[in-house]
Parts: sequence; C-alpha cells; structure tokens
Amino acid sequence: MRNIRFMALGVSAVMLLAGCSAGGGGGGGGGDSDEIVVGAVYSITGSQASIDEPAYNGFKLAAKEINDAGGINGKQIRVAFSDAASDTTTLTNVVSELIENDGAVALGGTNDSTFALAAGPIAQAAGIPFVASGATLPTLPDQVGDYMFMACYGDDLQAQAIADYSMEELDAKTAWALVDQAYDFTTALNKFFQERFTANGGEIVLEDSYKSGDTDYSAQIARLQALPTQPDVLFVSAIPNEAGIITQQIREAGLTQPIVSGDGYDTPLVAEVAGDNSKDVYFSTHVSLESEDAVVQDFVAAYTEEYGTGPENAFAALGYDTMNLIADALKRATDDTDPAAVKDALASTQDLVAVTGTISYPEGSRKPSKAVSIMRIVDKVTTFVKVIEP
Amino acid sequence: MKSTIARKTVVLLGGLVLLVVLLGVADATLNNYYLRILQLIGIYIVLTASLNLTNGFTGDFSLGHAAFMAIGGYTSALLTMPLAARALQLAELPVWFQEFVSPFPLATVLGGILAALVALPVGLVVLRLRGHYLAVATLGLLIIVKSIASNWEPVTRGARGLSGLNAETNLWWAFGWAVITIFVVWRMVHSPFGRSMIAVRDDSVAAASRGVHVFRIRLVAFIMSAFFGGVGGALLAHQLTAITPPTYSFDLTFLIVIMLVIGGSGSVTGSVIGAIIMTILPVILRDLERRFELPGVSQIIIAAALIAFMIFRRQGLMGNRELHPSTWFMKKPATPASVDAPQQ
Amino acid sequence: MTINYILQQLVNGLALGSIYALLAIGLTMVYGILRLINFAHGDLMMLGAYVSSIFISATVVPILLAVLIPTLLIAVMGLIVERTAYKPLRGAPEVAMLITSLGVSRLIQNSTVLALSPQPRAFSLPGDLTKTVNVGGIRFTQLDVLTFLLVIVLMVLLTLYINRSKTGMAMRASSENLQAARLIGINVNWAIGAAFVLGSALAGTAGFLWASRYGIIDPFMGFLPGVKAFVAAVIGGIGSIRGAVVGGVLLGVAEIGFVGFLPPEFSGYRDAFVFSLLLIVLLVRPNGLFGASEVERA
Amino acid sequence: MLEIRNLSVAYGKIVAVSDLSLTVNEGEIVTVVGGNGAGKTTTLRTVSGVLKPRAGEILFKGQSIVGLPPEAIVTRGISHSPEGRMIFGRLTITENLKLGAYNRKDAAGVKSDMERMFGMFPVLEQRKSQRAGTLSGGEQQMLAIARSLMSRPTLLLLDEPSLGLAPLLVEKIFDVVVELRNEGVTILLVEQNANEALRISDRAYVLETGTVTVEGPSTELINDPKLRAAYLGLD
Repeated sequence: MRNIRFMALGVSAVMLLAGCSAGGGGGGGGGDSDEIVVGAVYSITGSQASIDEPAYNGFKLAAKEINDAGGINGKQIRVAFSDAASDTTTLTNVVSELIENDGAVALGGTNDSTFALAAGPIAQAAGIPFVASGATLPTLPDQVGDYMFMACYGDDLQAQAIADYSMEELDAKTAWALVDQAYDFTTALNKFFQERFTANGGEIVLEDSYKSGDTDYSAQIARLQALPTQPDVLFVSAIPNEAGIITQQIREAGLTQPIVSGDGYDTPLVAEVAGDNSKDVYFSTHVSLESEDAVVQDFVAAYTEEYGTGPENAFAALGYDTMNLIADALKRATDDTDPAAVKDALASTQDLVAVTGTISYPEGSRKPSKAVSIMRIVDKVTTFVKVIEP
Repeated sequence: MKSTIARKTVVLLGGLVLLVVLLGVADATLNNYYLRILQLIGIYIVLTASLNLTNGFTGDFSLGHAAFMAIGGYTSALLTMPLAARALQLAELPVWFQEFVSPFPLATVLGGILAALVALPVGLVVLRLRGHYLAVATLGLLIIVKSIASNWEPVTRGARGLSGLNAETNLWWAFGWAVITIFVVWRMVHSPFGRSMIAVRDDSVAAASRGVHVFRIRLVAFIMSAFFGGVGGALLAHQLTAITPPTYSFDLTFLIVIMLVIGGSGSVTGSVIGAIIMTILPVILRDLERRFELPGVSQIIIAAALIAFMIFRRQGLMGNRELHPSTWFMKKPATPASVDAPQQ
Repeated sequence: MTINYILQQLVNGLALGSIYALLAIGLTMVYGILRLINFAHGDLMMLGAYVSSIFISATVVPILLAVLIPTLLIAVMGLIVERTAYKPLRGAPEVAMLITSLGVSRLIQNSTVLALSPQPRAFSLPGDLTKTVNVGGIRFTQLDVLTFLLVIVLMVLLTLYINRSKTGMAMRASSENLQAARLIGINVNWAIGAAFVLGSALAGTAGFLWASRYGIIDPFMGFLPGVKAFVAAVIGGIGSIRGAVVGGVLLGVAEIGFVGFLPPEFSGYRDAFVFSLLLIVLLVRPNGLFGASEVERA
Repeated sequence: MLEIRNLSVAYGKIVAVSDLSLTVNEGEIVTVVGGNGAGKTTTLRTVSGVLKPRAGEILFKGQSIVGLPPEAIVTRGISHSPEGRMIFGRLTITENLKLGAYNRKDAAGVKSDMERMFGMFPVLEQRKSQRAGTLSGGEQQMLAIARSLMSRPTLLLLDEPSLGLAPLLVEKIFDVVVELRNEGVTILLVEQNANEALRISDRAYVLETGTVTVEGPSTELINDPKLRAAYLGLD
C-alpha cells in the first residue's frame, strides 16, 4: 500500500501538466474582445468520419464567409475544434475542453443522437448552448434541456415523409423493412416509418435486421424472396456506409420494387457501389443539393471552391446551417459574450433562410419544423422529386 | 519488525492524507475539463489494476475486460437512472423498477457484483483454455455481451443505449475506488494466495504438483478482476452519462491492455503508472493533432509506440518490480525494492 | 421453407465461407509455426482491396492484374511486417506477439486513414464477373463460383506444397518444434517468412475478392473478417490447410444459416453466434476437425 | 578440431557457463560429464549457434564460428543431436532424415546416405513412411542420431543419447557411437550416464556450475575415486 504515495505523486504531476497547458493553451477564454469562440464537435476519424467530416467542412465554410463579410458585431469568429474520434469518452472530453479551455460561447456539431446525448448534458450543465447538426432524435432537446437545439428536423418528420410518399405516390400497400440494429438513427427511423405506414392502412410484411459492419445480406434477401407475395416497397433503414451495398445486393437478387429510405441514403456511395443497380431508390433528406434554389446553389459553389469537391452529402449543408444558426443568434443576442443570452436568441430564431430549408423554432420547441426533400435515384443519377411540408 | 510495520502504517496513512489533500486542491482549483481527465485516470487505474489480476498475475490473458465493464455499466445505469429518464426510455420494464432509484455507491457495487456473478460460470468454461485460445475466447465473450446489449431492447434499449444518467462520478469516487482496487489487488498478490497465482503463471504443472488448486486460483482471480471491471464500467457510465454498446468496445479493452503492458504486467504500481501515462498521452497527442491539424496521428503514434515497447521493453516500465516510495523518503533502502515482488 | 430457399442460403454461405477460408489458410500457417494470432491479417486483406481498387479504376488494366498485383504487393507487405514487428520477438512469450499484432493492426488501419481517407470507397468490378446468374432458381455470381474453385485449387496446391516440397517440410518441422528445426540447420526465418509470404498473398487475393463481392472498401473493413477467419481456422484445426478451408466454409454456411433459418429477430446475434460456436468447438474438440491429435501446447 | 576458449553464456542475468575452455581433436570421442545445471547443454547449444555467447571464442577447424547462424554451422560440418531427441513426431521417418540433409545440395549423396542410415538402423527402414511419433524411445534416439548424420558432419554433438532408455538399448546406442568414430566422425558427447560414456571415450571434462573443474583421459577419470563418488554414481 505504500504506493499510494506514488499515486499522489502522479496526481500532482497531472496537476502540474494541467496548470501548464491551461496557462499556455491558445489564448484561452472568451475574454478576448475582438473574437468570438464557437466550438465545433465533430469526429473526423473513426466510424462517424464519413458524415462528420463534410459537416465540419460546412461549419468552417460558414464561419469563413461570416468573417470575410466583417464578422459578427465587429468581431471575428474563431472555430475551436478538436477531433472527437467517434468515441464517447473522447467526445465528452472534447466538449468539456472546448467549454472550459477555449471558452466557447456556443457549440455546434455531432450527426449522431447517441453522441449528442452524451455531449449535450455537459453543455447544459455548463450553461453553453449546443446546436446538434444532424442528430435527428426528435426528443433530443427535451431529453437534454433548454440549452440543446437541433439544426435538423427529427427522424419522425423524414420517416413520415417517405412513408407518405411511398403510399401516395408509389401506391404501396405493403412494405418490407430492413433495419440496422447498430444505430440509434436507423432504429428510430424504422420505428417512425412503420408507425406511419401502418397507421395509414399499410402493412409491414416482414421486418428483418442486421448490424452495421455486416457486409453480407444474402440471408436476409433470400428470406425476402421466399415471401409468398412480394411487398410493394422495400424500406431500408441504413447508414451511408451500407446503403450502397444493400441496394446492390437487393437489385442483384432480381428484386425490382422501389427501395425507400431516409437521409442515410443521401450519399454518392449508393450510385457508386450499386452502379447500374442504383435505380428506383427514393429517400427523404434535408436538402436536395441539385435544387435550383439560389441559397443551395451558392452553398454548393462556395463549398466546391473551398474544398475542391462538391458537398459529399446533406450533412455538409447541415454543418453550414449549424454555424449560421449560431451566428444569427450571436447577432441578435443582447450580449454576444453571454451564453445564456445566446441561448435565448437561438430559441427565438424565426425564418432563418438556410440551405436545408427555412428554420424557425416554434414556441417552446428547440426542434425546427422544416420541409423534407424527397429524392430519387435512377441509373446512378440522383434527382429531386418534391418537397413535403410538415 | 514491529517498527517496520508501524512505519508502513505511517507512510500509508501519510500517503492517503496527501492524496486527499491533493485531490482536494485539484477539485478546488482545476476546471471541469482537467477534472474529467483526472477522473479518467482514477477509473483507468481501477480497470488496469484489476485486469492485472488475470493478465499479469495468473497469466490468463483476457481480452474481455470491456465485457465486464459493460455489465457493470449497464447494471448501475439501470439502477441509478432518474425516474423521469426511465419513464421516457424504459417504459416497458415492470412497475417496481419504475419506482426504485438506487444510490450511486450501491449501484456501483451491484454492477461489480453482477459482473463477478457472470464471471463465475464464464470462468468455469473459458478458463479450461489457456494462452491464445483464452484470449480469443474472452474476445468472443466481449462480442457476445455487446450483441446482447445491442439486441435486448426492453432493458438496454439496443443501439440507442441508456442516457440521461446523473454525472455521479467525481474525483472522490474515481480515486476512492482506485485506492480500494489497489489495496485489494496488493493484498491478494502479497499473500499466500498471490504466491500461488504467480506459481500458476510461471509453471502451472509444477504448481499443481505442489498442491496448488490451479483452477480455483485462476477462477478467483478472474472473478475478482471482473468485479472491479464492473465497478470501473459503472464509474465510466456515470462520467459519460450516456452509454451505448460501442462505449464498451474492443478499443476500450485494447486501451486497458496497453496501459497494463506499458506499466508492466505483474506490477501493481506498474498498472498505476500505465494508467496515468496512457490517459495523459492521448490527451497531449490530441492537443498536438489540434495544433498541427493532423487528425489520426495520435492513434498511429500510440500503435507504433506499443510495437516498439513490445520489441525493446516487453516487460513494461516496471516489469515485475514495485515502486516503494517509502524507501525513497525514509532513506532506508534496507530491503531491495523487489523483495516481496513476484519473482520471475 | 422450400428446398430452393435452403439451397440458396447454402450457396450464399459457401460464397462467404470461401473468403473466410482464404484468410484462414494464411492465419493457420502462421499460427502453426509461430503460435501467433496475427490480428493484422485482416488488415492486410484491407490493404489488398485498396491496392486492387487502384487497378480496377483504370479500365485498360485487365482484371487479372487487379488480382495479381495486390497479391504480390501484400505478400511483400506481410514479409515486411514479419521482419520488422514479429521477428524481433522470437522467443518472447506468445502474449507479447499477440499484443504486437494488435498494434500492427491499429497501425495499418490508422495509417490508411491518414494516407487516404476514412471515407468508404466504392469498388465496382467492370465486366460480368459480379453479375448474377440464375440456375434453376438459385442465384450466384460467376465470381462466387471462381472464388470457390480458387479456394479448392489453392487448398490442393498448398497441401501438396506443404507436404512435398522441401520448404513445406521445413515449415512443418518448424511448426512442430522451432528449436529442433534450428538445431538441425533449418533456416527457420526462411520457413516463417515463407508462411507469411504465402499467407499474406492469399490475404491480398482475398482483398480483391471481398471488395468485388461487396462493392465497398474502408480502412476498418478487415479486422472482423480477420478474427472470424481465425475462428474458422480453430474450428478446422489450427495448423491444417484442409482444416482452414473446411472451417472457413463451415463458418460461412453456419453464419448465413443462423441468419437465414432463425426468425429475423435473431439476425442481430450473428457475431455472437460465431463466437459461441468458437467456444463450443474449443471446449468440445480443442484440436478442431483436422487438428493434430497431440495435446495443444497453448 | 573444436576449440572453445573462455566461453561465457548467460540467460538474462543468470550465468549458465562461465570461462569454459575445452578442446576436441579430430577422431576423438570426448565426453562431458556433470550434474544438472552444470552447463553441458548450454555449451552444446552455443557451439551449434542457437545461443549467443557473452564472451569467449569457439574455433572450428581453426576458424571462429561465433555469431554464425545455426544453418551455417551445420553446413560447416557440425551436427547436433539434441537432448530429448526432438524428432518431428508428425513427420515421417523419411522426412525427418531428409530434413537432416536440409542444407545439402547433392541429391544423389543424400540418397546414398539415406540408404547408409537404413543399413545402420534397419528398424528405421522398416517403418520409413510412418510418423516418427509412433517410434519407441530407443528407435527415436536412433532416428535423432541418423538425422544428425544426414548432414555429413565431421563433428557430432550428442546430448544425452541414453536418456530414458533401457540398458540394452543404451548398450546399442554406445555401440553406434563407437562405430561412427571408426568411420571418422569426431564426437563430443554429453552424458549423465558417465560410466558408460567414459568407457568409450578418449578424454573427458567434468563441468561444475558452468566451468571445467577436472579434465583428462577417460581412463584416468574413470579410476579417480573422488570423481567416482561424485559423478559416476559408483562407490
């Protein structure tokens, strides 16, 4: 037990280290009067990277545009960022670091609800507003508290939109559902889709599941083919990594029904992986990047110029909108150095024109009521079909 | 002899007082971010020191520590979850469950106990294996536990996980459990039982021929290791406040294994050193990543460092030795530092 | 459940199992000699897939090159890994090698992320190889058939090589007793190197096949198939080429069968099932189906 | 032929051989006797290149062989028949013998040597395509010796060839050793069964805790009453 003493030594070493880096850490604190620190919480390595990286790029792009246009109230925005590495422990450390050491007055980020549920309470406890980019859990703001906002719509909206579209436009009466058990997002999307579909008189003939990382769906597809009568549509609740390969395997099996899904399908991987098999796919998403709307086109152009490639998916637009939402609130806040004032300003956001649709927070809600875009993929090309207003 | 014992007690108490004072100072002066890192150090000490019981002392190389952490984490989370969060997340569970909120300390202990209870039948099965096969079997255990956490919707909420926990883990709990773990592990190792453990590790056939109940020793070590693994998992759950199956991933097991290996399997103080280094190093590297905008480099550095360690210093920093700070402070190195350390 | 459905799932299982088998051969050869679970084996497959993807994008290069080049490059890569990371550990406890291989696995994954990107990439093979053919209601691709045949041919050739050639004999001797092999003048580093080169080459080929079959590659794609292939090798009996192939195919069929024949609610337990199978085999028949009858040294 | 000068070998911190010197002349049988842990096997393993010495010289035919890999030492003409025989039980008898000739390039010579071994040990020929693990202890020892002869050594290191064998077989093994010497192979023999070993050898060394304590012609040693009591288990 004598080594307790050693532990104590270790502890003091840590404290020394903490002291040093707190003292030396990049200009720490929001006290610097000519800049406003906004924290970005994204994972640019690990499993989240494929959706978080575009979002972070969008986030930085918005901040750059704002700064180039003279900043906010005469102050420049500094985006404080540290990679959350798709790991809950790192993520929570990063959130805390951005608040405590960087002095962020507001935070934006995460495209995953479970990560948002871990990050949110830290911001809530510290009294710093947090705007979730693409975490679509409808109850997220209520579960975390009054400092939690969403830049995106809830899964309920997009699931209902694609369910309605399937029934009304594709004349679907029956559906097969394949759900990824590994994600909060995919299970929630599936739940809301099935609720809406059955509530409106449709029937789910079979629900099958897999786990993200599985690459072989032949067993599930064979089971689908063995059904006595084929369903009208195939609902696939998948994340982008698997959207393409599932489509490929379904079509290779000779199934021709429309495939319907949510924003997990909003990825070029569907066309790339499934190739000629990427046909008759319909999905709901935040925005059509093909839209002729000027806001969208300007964003796509700016993103392409900045990063040399077009926005990889709608999450880029959500990241962009997240920063703009925060900036809008900072402009209107009674005191742009006071997180509580920024929170109040965020809560009163009205008719903010954003790439992913006009954002307003209804009274007492911190989840925007936004339009959902329905997209269709035909022969490798994604086209805009229609907007469904909530 | 008597004075040595008295001296030990004084040093022990002195050390504890110093630790309490230091933690008090840290608690009062550091911001929440540094406190989080410090808490993590405490939690990782619990996890590394407990993994040392199997991987270091009985030589049963387990890759399944995160499985026991998951059991402890989920159990404690279910027990402490505030009623409001429960109504939202766990409406399907029976009524009695909707009414009883356990205090955090009790939940932590129960989490550990459940992990230990699971370890009993699991140990009876997997400990029939040794070496590589045991490593893969315990990795299998981790995957099985994670599968259950991902699929047992009514209780674990599957992929959505459990969230809205109170942030109960603080410096005192983290280091309190760290001290308890070190104390228990140290006492186990420096007892006849511990000598049997080491005999089992070094030559189980010879140990058996000397009348050591080899299997029982290994099983007890496995269960104790699981208990503290469960406790550590509970502490982590209540730091993160939201847990999902990937929280207790193979990466986490691997991190604890790295801590153990770098500190030196077979040394209790080595576990402490390994946990401290491998908590702080990633933080420093992440800071460098930030400054030089090279995301992912820290993972590469840690992996390369691990390989280099295995090649050039595979016994870890401490090997089988222990640090005895008492001998430094009292300037009385009468006994060599490794006198009661396990002999190779 | 029609007979067609059962046959279809069987074919699906064979296709998946063939790739496991290809990976398992490499793992079993390396484990046989070094007692090393090479956790980086699956990551070599991932590298093979990436190398292959460079060549399929250039349409002038025939598919044969897209197979051969990764096969050769990954063989070299395997040898480099062996010489730099594992060779310095000769004589070290087996756990030290196991930890090192985990480190190598991480190093390969994260270097790929840094050098390329964490984003998954599409991998679509031009031509008809991945087009589905329908024979009497059973669907499969030409590639599935080729993979299966390749595995059988490789099994026969490698078994002959191991049993008849001088290096093969040296490998078997080394796997039985490394110490004795050195004493009688066998260059064991040569034998070990040969095992790594052959095994890694097959991992490179498997990378091409896996990517062609599933159409998508990412830096983390290799780890789980690698571990599952080890499970396959254990089921078949570690050290035996034939065992690795039979184990791989059995595991593929069992895995697909588990998903295909149990109610859909169980699909999520797929990996849990694979490892439960491993535990059962280890406990009931620790030497696997074709393993050496001697008591395992592990 | 073989000259070991001031050899020291250690396993980590444990010194197994220290300052050991020993000579084997061409055509001799030299015996090394000593108790458990005296450093006999360590010495042989260092000569065959499996262990690296901490200090000292090993000269074979006048040239240093320290630092050479084991296969190079075999090629130079030293063959080691290890303690515990270490035959490859899962390989056939023929394969075991072929491996003994692993570094030889002359296929015809290997073939004729194989015939020679079968002539010397007829039991091996009868069972040549069976797994070596099926042989009895004495047969395995014969295989081990035959295997090490397959490299056509000029110096044979024999480690405990009689270990665990019935007296009749011990006799047979020692007959073989003498026969080999008559064919021109120089032999360095390590034996617990010192009495038998000394009877057939020319000179002998006694090792104690890693160093040579007594050396001399075998006939002298065998009659030294002190040694008889200490090492030869005779009174």
